[in-house]
Amino acid sequence: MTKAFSLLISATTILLSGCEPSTEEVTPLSEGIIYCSEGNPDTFNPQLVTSGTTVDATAAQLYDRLIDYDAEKQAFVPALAESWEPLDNGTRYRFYLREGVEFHSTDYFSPTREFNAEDVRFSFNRWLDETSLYHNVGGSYPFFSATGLDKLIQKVVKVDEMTVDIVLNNADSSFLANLATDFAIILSAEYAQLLSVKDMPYLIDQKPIGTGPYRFESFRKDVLIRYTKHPDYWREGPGIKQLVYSITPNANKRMLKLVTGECDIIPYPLISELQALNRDDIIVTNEVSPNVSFWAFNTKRPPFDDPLVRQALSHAINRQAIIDTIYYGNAELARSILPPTSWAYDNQGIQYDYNPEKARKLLEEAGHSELSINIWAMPVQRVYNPNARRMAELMQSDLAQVGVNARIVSYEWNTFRRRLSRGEHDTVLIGWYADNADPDNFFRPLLSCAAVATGGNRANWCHPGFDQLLYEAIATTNANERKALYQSAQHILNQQLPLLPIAHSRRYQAQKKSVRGVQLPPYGGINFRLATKVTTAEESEQ
Amino acid sequence: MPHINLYYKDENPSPLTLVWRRFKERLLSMTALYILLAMILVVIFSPILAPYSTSMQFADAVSLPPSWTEQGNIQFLMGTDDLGRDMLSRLLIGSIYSLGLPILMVAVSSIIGMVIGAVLGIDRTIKYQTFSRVFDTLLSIPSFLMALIIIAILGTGLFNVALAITLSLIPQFIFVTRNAVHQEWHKDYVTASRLNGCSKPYLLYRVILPNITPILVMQLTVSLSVAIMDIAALSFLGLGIQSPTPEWGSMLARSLDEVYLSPWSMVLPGVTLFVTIMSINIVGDSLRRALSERVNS
Amino acid sequence: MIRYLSSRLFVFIIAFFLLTVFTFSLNFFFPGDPVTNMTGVRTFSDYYPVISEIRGADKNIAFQYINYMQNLLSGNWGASLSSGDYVFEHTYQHLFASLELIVGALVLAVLIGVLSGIFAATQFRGPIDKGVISLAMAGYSIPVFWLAQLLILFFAVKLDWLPITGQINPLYGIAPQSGSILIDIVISDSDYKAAALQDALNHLILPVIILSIMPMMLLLRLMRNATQEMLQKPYVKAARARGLNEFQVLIKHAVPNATQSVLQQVPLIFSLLLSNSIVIESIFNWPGIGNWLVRAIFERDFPVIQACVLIIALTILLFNLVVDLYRGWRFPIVRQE
Amino acid sequence: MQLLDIRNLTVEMKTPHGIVRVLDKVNLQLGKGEIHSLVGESGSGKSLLAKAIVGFTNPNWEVTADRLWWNGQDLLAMNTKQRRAVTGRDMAMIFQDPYSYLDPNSTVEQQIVEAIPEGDVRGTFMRRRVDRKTRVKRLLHRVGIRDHESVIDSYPFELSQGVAQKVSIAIAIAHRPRLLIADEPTTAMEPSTKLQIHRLLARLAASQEMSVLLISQDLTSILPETKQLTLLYCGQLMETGPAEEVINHPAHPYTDSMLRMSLQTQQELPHKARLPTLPGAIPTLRHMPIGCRLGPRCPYAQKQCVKAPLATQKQQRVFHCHFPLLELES
Repeated sequence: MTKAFSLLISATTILLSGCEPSTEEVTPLSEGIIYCSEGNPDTFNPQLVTSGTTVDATAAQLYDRLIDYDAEKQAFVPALAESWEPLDNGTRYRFYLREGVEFHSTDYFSPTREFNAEDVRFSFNRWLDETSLYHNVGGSYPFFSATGLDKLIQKVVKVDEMTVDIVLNNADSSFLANLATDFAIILSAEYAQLLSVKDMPYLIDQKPIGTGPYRFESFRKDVLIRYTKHPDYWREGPGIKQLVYSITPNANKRMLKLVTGECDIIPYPLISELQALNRDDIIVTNEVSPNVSFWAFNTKRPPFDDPLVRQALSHAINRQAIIDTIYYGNAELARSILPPTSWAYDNQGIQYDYNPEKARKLLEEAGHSELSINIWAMPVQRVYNPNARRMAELMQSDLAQVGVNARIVSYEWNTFRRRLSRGEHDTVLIGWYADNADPDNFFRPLLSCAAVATGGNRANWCHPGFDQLLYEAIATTNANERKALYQSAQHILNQQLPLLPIAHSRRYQAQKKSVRGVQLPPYGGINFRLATKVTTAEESEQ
Repeated sequence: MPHINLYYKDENPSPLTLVWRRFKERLLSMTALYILLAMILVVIFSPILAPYSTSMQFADAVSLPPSWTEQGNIQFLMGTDDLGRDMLSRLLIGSIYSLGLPILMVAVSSIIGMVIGAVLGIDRTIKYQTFSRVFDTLLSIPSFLMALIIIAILGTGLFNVALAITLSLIPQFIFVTRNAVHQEWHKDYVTASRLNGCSKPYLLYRVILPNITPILVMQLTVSLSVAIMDIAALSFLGLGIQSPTPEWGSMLARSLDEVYLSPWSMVLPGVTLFVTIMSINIVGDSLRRALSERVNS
Repeated sequence: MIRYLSSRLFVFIIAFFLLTVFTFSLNFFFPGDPVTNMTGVRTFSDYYPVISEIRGADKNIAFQYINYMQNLLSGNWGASLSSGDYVFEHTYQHLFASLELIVGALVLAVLIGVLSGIFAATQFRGPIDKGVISLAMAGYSIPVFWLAQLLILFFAVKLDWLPITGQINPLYGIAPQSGSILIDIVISDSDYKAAALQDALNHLILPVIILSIMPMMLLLRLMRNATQEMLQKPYVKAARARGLNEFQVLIKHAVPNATQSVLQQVPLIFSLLLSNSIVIESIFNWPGIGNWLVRAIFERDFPVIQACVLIIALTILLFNLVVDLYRGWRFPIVRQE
Repeated sequence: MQLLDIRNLTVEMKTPHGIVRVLDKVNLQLGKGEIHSLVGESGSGKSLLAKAIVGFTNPNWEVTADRLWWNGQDLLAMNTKQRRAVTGRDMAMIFQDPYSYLDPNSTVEQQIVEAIPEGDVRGTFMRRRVDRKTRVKRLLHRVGIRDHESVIDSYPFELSQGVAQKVSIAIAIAHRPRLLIADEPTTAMEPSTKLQIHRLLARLAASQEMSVLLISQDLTSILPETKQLTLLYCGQLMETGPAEEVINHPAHPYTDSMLRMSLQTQQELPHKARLPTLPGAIPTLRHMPIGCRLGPRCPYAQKQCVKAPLATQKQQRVFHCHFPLLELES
């Protein structure tokens, strides 16, 4: 009894002594950055997904691409390919690869050779060649099928150890832009071979090997991902030793953790809250970002197969109120699916302004004076939509005014997307974030007939005329011609209205002042390649 | 003419009356009881009392503080939330889900549980001791966990949550009723009635029931506070009643995103929940106390 | 004692049997395919026919149950539907993480709750007693998730004393082995053990305190009522009349007897603690069983839900057994009942 | 000098229905080493009297007395601590239900050891333990438990009622009190056990020079060795005096009725004969008659009885009655 008692006492003293704040800076804390990400990655291979969370967590950190896109210069810059040239009227591209690029050396794989043409061939063939060994490992490649890249590329040819040719079926103006996206990453062919020998090919997406600035250390679902610095990185690497993704789905908690210093940097902050807090050790940055949030109608389901109904519902929504309350004014009302910054932008069509009277009239015209629908609201925050659930609540009361009874549906994110792909929804609040600067990126992955099959087309809308326009637009490299084609595409959209664009938001990120060098490329996730952390002492000097 | 009591006549109040007399003596318990009764009135009349509809959004009054603060507006007594909805109306209507629904759930589960418990209590065919021990042990699996399992089976939503909590409360009622009946059954006065040839239903309703009513009433209060807590906790976790339904727990959960912008939207539902549970607990505790005093005296 | 022990073990085994029957039947209640729910092998998988054959999906229920039990006891709890990991391997890490919180909270609750309960009993109906009891009533009634949020805002955000979520600052790089962070730090080869330990303790404080409040207040009230009741007992009065002072009377007679009666309620308190831990772990992102369960419900990951239910219930059953055995050993009168 | 000297002890109880006087000006004297029997039916306040003596009171009792002297010291003038010290040293009490007066969760040994004064135990640290144990054994022997091995480690609930009562006597006499108050120690016991306990008490009184105040419900269960006898009814003293005289020549109608009752239980009653009880029933606490509380039931009661009778002393005997049965010598 007394023994137990003394144990209790010592336990409490230990507990209490824990209260004292530590005074000295501990090294692992100053040599690492914690990024509080909003969710678990589905996989560690961005080829397999379109989800922003997975891309943020993997693409720029673990892997490199053949070429990168520099948003400032608005040009493609070399990465793993030192240079490239189009041949045969743009149906063949030759890439000269960089020498001396090391793959990650980890406790589960030690590379014996440097990066070469074999790796490029393997990486492309994985999603391109249905007969390749790894094609069926991990399932589908939604980005490549939605953009048609898998149909565009005929084959990847190894010219010599350090030269690769990519042969296209036809010339495509968006080809290079797609190559520069976060999805076209380079894997290690040697590692893949090793795994197939071990008969564990699936590990390639779970324990990744790449050439990127960080290498994979560990992953605990719902807790964290740990990366360490790649010591032999081929270009300037990070100034930190460790990068941790602390998985925090709750936006409010993310913000509080930033305040308490448990996060160094967070995505999708609650801007208004941070402003209310007014802390001088936290910086909120924002950038223009090519995105759109929209309300998609499942056109396969009646009554949403009737454009009249879709138009009526669109008139019922007070989008300006949404921008004021959900985005706190930090977004622009969307007039088209394309953001105004895009060169193909066009807003000459009909405007679906807030007009309950008209909405009711249109509904009666369509023969639906009483309507019961559901609104699926995604459970996560995205650049384009900081709070879909709340947006749904707003819309619910707007809809009630025109006699439409709306029910809000939400599931855990992965379940949500799975069921969405199956088309179980009536309408859904979701959005899109461009992967590259090409306007095509807003159309084909979202609204093409091909995207219906891959599940990217949330409206399940297949319009042959519209599809035709899209294919004509990518077949030509003439900018004016393309612009005209995209404008007519936007006109069709505006009339058919498979989805109602709501807002183009700015991209926000909040971080501690001590974190430097984190890049937010406009067409990609987050990039920690040059991230460093300055100590408090250094900070005060500046 | 005033009534004069000429004879010594010892009244013979029922056990419940005795407990009630003791209960009345304490100011605190009466206060709690009045609060509780007021809350129940609010549940019944909330549609009349609420000044606005719960989904009505005032675009020009978003995140308005309560009226007693400087920025407040008397139009919105308790302020508005981030979508410009009147807090007071939401709290009032919310009582239907956060208090009314639990009362209904407890009512249903108590009827079912008590009937089963009473039958088990007088049934002698099962080997009593072992059965009761095993039952005891299984009862210590928390009702919240049971509710979670049922939700995992049925999915979330108002009806499913109500069903889940109702089902999870039943075992407690069975247990308490059975034990109480069982204990009374062995007392001499029941034996005497049995020897007089009373039928089992008669025994149960006329002989045993009056004597175990206080215990059952106490269990009702305990279950009610558990039900309120469970439904709020489930909604808070996002597994219960979903917003925009103004259930207090879900209001609390959604308020977390604007704690700094509108702290009242977090404080008000919390305080309401707290006061409700507290008054139920005080009533329950006073009952327990009155009960033990009656037994002791 | 032997008889008592065997009877309690018997009860435990029966309860365990009923529990497994329950979790087994859950497979059929959950939406979807029972074999998938049991094993985590989806119906469109190549393995499904094989697994379904092994599990005897077409045989009778008794065979399936026995098969289920064999798998259960040999640690084959299926694979998670959402991550594909083997459930059993992750169960104990989550369990230990939970136990870390629960044991901490229990110790704190017992320490403070019992001592102040006894103290309140000695001041029966005095101002201190009334104050303590009102406080206990309030503490017992406060919704735990609300309290957690208030304390987070105050201690973590406003005062910046304590961290909010997780077990430790992840930059310390402590690899999870047992799941209990304190143990993991001790067995790790980190160069910063002391700092890591301190950081981990900092992370423990808030959830442990919040988790402990409700059981603490309950214990306080129970202990105060029981001690007070014992102080009225004839043998206590007799001891007083024999000239024992109030402290001796308390320590030698009132407290042990009060403990005996309070111990009866302890399983109830423990189950309350566990159900609160589900909420608290979710709030604090603590990688324990409760958090896992809630996520699994969101993700409809039935093998994991089942494992969590089984583990939580089993923990409670075991705890009950231990408390029962302790009572029987320390208080022989209990065996007489 | 009397060991215990009580004059006009009054105990008032606060009840929800007002203050009730449960002991009304009771006198009691007790000499060294004498056995004094206190007899009264239930509700007579006899246990209350005993509890008032040892200070075993509830907060809602009000105890007043002209004199409550123990060995020349005024117990009422002491504070709780002093009083507890005195009673703890000099007095002990045993009760009707031994189980409820023994801690159910301590062994017999622990409970007896606790009662042995520290000063009695000899030797250094380790030896003291042994010494304590031998003392426990000796005490058990003294109360007539020969089989101490099986008893010493038992818990109270494992003992039979007789043994439990013996244990509580052992606890009571562990510190060699000068007064042992036995509150109906044998009620509801088997006759043989009853006899054993009675003999034990008588022997202890004789051998230990210990006074015994034996409280019982009727005259049949008083000790033959009783020297003084006191009868209480409803909190009022009826009669007190040397046992033999009181029994042989009862002065009070109540004593007479009690005596006849006890005789009657030993003889066979004729068919359909009336029981020689007093008419009526014992009044409840709330409805105490004024004056002589026996009044409404007394066969000899007259008008005067609404006033409480004063004490009448005749030699060593004292009784409170307006119409005593005994011829009074003027």
